[in-house]
Parts: sequence; structure tokens; C-alpha cells
Amino acid sequence: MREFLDMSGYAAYVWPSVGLTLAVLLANVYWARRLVRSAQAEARRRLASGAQS
Amino acid sequence: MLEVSGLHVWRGERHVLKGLSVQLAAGQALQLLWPNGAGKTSLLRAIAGLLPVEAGQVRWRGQDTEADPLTFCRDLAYLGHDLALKGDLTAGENLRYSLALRGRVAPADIDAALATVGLTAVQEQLVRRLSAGQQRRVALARLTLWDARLWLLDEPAANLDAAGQALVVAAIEAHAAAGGVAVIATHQPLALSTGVSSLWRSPGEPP
Amino acid sequence: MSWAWFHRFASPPYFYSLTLRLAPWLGWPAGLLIVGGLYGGLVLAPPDYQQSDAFRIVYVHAPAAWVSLMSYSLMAFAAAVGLIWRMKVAHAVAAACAPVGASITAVCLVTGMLWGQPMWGTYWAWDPRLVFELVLLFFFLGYMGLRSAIDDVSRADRASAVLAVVGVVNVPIVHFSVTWWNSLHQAPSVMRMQEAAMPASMLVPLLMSFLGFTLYFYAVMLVRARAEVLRRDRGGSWVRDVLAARGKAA
Amino acid sequence: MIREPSALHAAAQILRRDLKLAFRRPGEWLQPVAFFLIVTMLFPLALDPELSRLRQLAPGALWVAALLASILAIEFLFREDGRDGTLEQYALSGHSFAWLLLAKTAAHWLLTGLPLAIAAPLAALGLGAPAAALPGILAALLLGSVSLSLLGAIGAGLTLGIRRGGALLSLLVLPLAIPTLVFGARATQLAIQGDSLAGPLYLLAALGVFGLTLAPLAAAAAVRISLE
Repeated sequence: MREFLDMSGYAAYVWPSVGLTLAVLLANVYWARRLVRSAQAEARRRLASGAQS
Repeated sequence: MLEVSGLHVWRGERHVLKGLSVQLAAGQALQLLWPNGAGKTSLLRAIAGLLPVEAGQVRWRGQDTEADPLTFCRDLAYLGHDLALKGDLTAGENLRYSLALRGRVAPADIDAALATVGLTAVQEQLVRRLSAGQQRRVALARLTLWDARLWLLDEPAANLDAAGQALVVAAIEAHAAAGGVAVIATHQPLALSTGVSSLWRSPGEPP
Repeated sequence: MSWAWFHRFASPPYFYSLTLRLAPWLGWPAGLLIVGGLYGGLVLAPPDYQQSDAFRIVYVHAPAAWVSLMSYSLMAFAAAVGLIWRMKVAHAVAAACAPVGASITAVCLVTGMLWGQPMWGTYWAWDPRLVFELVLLFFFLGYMGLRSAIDDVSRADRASAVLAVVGVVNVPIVHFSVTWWNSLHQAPSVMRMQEAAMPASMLVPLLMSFLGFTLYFYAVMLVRARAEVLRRDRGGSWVRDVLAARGKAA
Repeated sequence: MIREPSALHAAAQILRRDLKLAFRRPGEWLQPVAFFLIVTMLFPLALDPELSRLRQLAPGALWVAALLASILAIEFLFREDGRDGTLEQYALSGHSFAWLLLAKTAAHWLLTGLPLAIAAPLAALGLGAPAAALPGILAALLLGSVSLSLLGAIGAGLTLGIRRGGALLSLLVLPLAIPTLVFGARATQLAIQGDSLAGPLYLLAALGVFGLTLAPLAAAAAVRISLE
């Protein structure tokens, strides 16, 4: 296990690469979902103001 | 000659024109007297093809203007808020260069047109030295030289004194008498003869 | 008849419900493939005989490079469709591609640098592939910058679409010029796997990663595109239905 | 009035008009050339005045300075005409809008690209280039500045009407200008070394022709959108 984590000395390059990639992938999912929520909220607001006028 | 049918135009989030329709025959002028912000300018620009039309059609001489915009534009004169005059050119030069886009004009015609609008004295002055009203008059001279069948005028009488307004009225009357069509956005009705002109007071109530 | 699918796809309500149904079918396999590919690449695959364990960065770097180019091409294609057929859904897709593509391009660059340090002894070398990715990132940033500078969504859509099309026409020229430039200056040798001699235990995880990243991109892009379609709506009654259905489910 | 809507006549009139306007305000179009000369002068001051070493840096310094100067100048390509309604009239003139914008871009090139190319041999001398290299440098900048003006026209069209669009304009145009920079700097380098620079000159010419055919269309689409 230790050997695996050490990546024969390249751990300082391999693990940040993998970690950064996964972080960006997850962040993109989060941003996308947040964008959908905000677009829905905006659409609701627009519908509400449209119904009044 | 000009048929606008079911025109929908959006400006950003705003639904400015909601299914407008209007028809104008040769020799007719339509004055738009809508309140501010009701979309007078948008209508003119949409007819000219400067604004994208969401739905609806503009037909000129029976042809959809979007099908052949270049041919339509040769029949069109648009006078907007911005007069498209260069401050660093004289009135005569301004007319010469902008008319060059439409064909060749004899210098005598330019002089005559400038004389008609009462600018002979300042013809050789740079336009930026002219007053706002005088600049309007230069644009009016250009309009009469353009030889276009359809005039789209946005506040043509702005900054003009009584004599200048009379010039605008005379130009439009002459244009209509020659079988031209005009759509005029204006906040104060121009004193056009009733046989020629119709008034449109708000987008909700067609003329 | 052949155009029926096109019109159907162009209809915002149809597109909205399509993406709603499609996203999980892309997203979950994408997640499984990425995890599987990384497991295979980081744990099961044998070390490279030249690069030892450092080569394992390829399992994130190469798919990111692929996705960055694919996302730019898709963005430009969607933008062109949007310009030509005045299709809002296509503009929404183009708008959705940019942030995802840009972030993946950045990942590609950073992982490339992290790979460069042990291999070349320096984080940044003027390797033509890295330079090309950097230019691609600038294309993305320019696209997003232009989009955010214009308030009116419809104008922003069309202006940025012109830019995307101009950019994609330039991509091959930039690529050629950078490669040509590199051939003159003999920069350090390119990161390269031994294409011919890659054993299956290395290759299979790599292919899984490629497929996983691709599906992932489409999943996230479609979720974003759903939001973008909603933003471009102009008071269609379908929005009310969609929002009501959403409310019930929540 | 004789109706003769000749496209060539219209373009020629636009060209003449823009040149006349520029000559009434010479300060504006001389600025980019002055900027170009100042930037090239900064390199020896910042680096090392020894000519043999400067000579190695000369191609890069010349082209980066030329690129920046042309970006600086291109911002003004459509701005005035966009503000005072002239571009609207061009769009409605009944001629191909792309063709008229090409005429405007040509006028702009005559006022900025051409002086830049003429000033470049002068700057190159200051950077240690031998006299034999000057014709080659002039040719490279003549060809390269055409592409730069055309690419710049697209960027200027896209950023027309955007407040403080200058930085955005560089972000949009500079990446597109990379091939021009690469080929141009290479041609300059070969000229300074005394080798044949036909290869990169052909590539620059190809870029120019490609730009001439496609850039006006893109610029016209961009300006139309900006005018709405």
C-alpha cells in the first residue's frame, strides 16, 4: 500500500494530478446543478412578475 | 406597398413589439406618436432590418424584405437618432460621400438641396461647427437626394425651429406626392395634410 | 420528414425534458468508467519501462486533452447551427460547452505541467501540445469574456457564436503554426506513450478513461444547457409546467 | 440623378472618405507608429545594448511590438462610425456590408499597417539588423500587417459598443494572431541571418489571402450584431 502511494517516487506529481482532475470534475457537476437551480428560480420570478402585469 | 404583419420584437428581456400589423399604400405617411419607450425606434429599426424580428414579416412591394435585403435597402432611406454626419467634413463633403453609396450625384444637385434647406452660407464649414438644428438640415438635404421610395424617419423634427419643421413637412409631402411611403416616429405630430398622413397614437390601437 | 427530428430537437420543451432524462444515463456510466479507468490505470497497470509510475498521469491528462478539443469543436459547431438556423437550443448548447471545456482545458494544462517536471526537469517547456492547449484556453476565455460583456442574451449568443466559428477555423492554423515553430526550435521531446507496444492492461483503462471523460462532458454540458434553455425562454407556457412538475417531485 | 450603385465606386468613396478624415486629424493615426517605435526602443534599454545579442532578439521584439501597436490602433477602426450612425447607413446602403467594411479595413491598413511596415526597417536597424535584411523585414511586415488588420476587424466588430472593450479586444485577437506572429518572426529571423525567407513569406501571404476572403464576412456579421 505504501509502495502504491509512493508511486516509485513520483507521488508528488501523480496524486496532485489525479486529485485536481477529480476536484474539477466534481466542481463542474456542482456548478452545473447550481446553474440549473438559479435558472429555475429566475424563471419562477419571471413567471410571477408576468402573472401580475 | 409596405406591409408589416404580426411583428414581434424583443430587446433583451423586454417584449417591445407584440404582434404589430400595419399597411401603407403608395403616397401615404404614418406618424407614430407612441409614448416614450413604447418601441417607436424599435419598429423603424425592425422594418429597416437592423433589429432581428422574432416573428412576423415585413413586406415591401409584395416581397419579404428578409429574402432580399439588398434590393430592399436600395429603396430605403433611414434617418436615425444619429445622423451619420462626420464632424470633420463639410456639409457638402458629407453629402457627397454618403450619396456615393447610392450612385453618382451631380454637385449641382447637392448645392441645390443644401440651398433648399437654407445652408448655402455654411456649406463649406465643417459640420462640427454647425448647430444641432443645422446638422439636422444637412441630414434632411441628404434624405431628399437619396431618391428612396421608403422613408423611415426617427424624430426628424428634433432640434429644428419652425422654419426647419416646415422644411421637413414639405419634404415629406413632396415625397408622398411622388408616390413614396414614410413611417415617422415623432413625439409631436407634424402638420402634414390629412389626406397624406395618418396618426398612430399607441401600439394598442391601430390607426 | 427528414427534418422532423431537427425541429423536435430545436424545441425548448422537448430539449429540456430530453436533457432531464438523458443526463443520468450519461452521468452514472461516466462516473463508473472514470473510477474504473483510474483504478485500472493507477493500480492494475504495470509501470512504464521508461517513465516508471509517472506515466500514470496519462490517465487524466490525455482524456482531458481530448475533451478540451472536443468541447471546443462542439461549441463552435453548435454556435454555427445557432447562427445559421437561429436556433436557441443550439446557442444554449454552445454557452454550456464553454465553462466545462475551459476548466477541462485548464486541467489538461496543469496535469501536463505536473507530468513535465519529472520527465523534462521543468514544469513548463514550450512543447507544441502544451502551447496549443494554452491557446485553446485563451480561445475559451475570450469566448466567455465576450459573452459576459454583453447583457442581452440573444446578442451575446450571436456575437460569441461568430467568435467561436472564427476560432475553430483558426484552430488548425494555430496548430500547424505551433508545430512548425516547434520543428525549428527542437524543444524537449514530446510526452508520448509507446503507441505500438502498449499492453492491454495499460490500454484498456486508458480507453475507459477516454470514454468516461467524454460521457461526463456530455452529461454536465447537458445539465448546463438545460439551465441555458430556461434562461432563453420567452414566456412559453411549458416553463410553468416544468417548474410545477419539479415542485411536486421535490 | 443617375442611379448607378456600383460596389467598386462605393468602396472607393469609403476609402477616400476615411483617408481624408484621417488627414484632418493626423495625430490619431501617427500614434500607433510612435508606440511601435517606442516599444522597440525599450528592448535594448531593458536587455542589453550589444548589437550581436540584440540581433537575436530583434525578430521577436519587432513582431510583438507590431502586434501590440496594431491592436492599439484597431480599437478605433469602427468606433467613431458606430457612434455617429455611419455604420448603420453602410448596413442599409444596398451594398454588401462585408465589402464596405473591407474598404474601411483597407483604409485603416493604409493608415496604420503600412506606416508600421515602413517604420519597421528603421526599428530593425536599431535592433542590430544588417542593412541587407531590411527589404525582407519590410516584406514580412507588409504581408503580416494585412492579416493583423483583418483579424483586428473581427475583434473590433465584436467589441464595438462594449464599454472598456480594449482589454477584451486583445484577449480575442491576440490568440488568433499567433500564426501571423510565428511566421512573421521566422521570416524576420531568416532575413537577419541572410537566408532565404520565401517559405514563411508564402505562409504569411496565404494567411493574408485567407483572411481577405473570410474575415470581412465575420466582421460584417459581428458589426451587425453590435449595431442592434
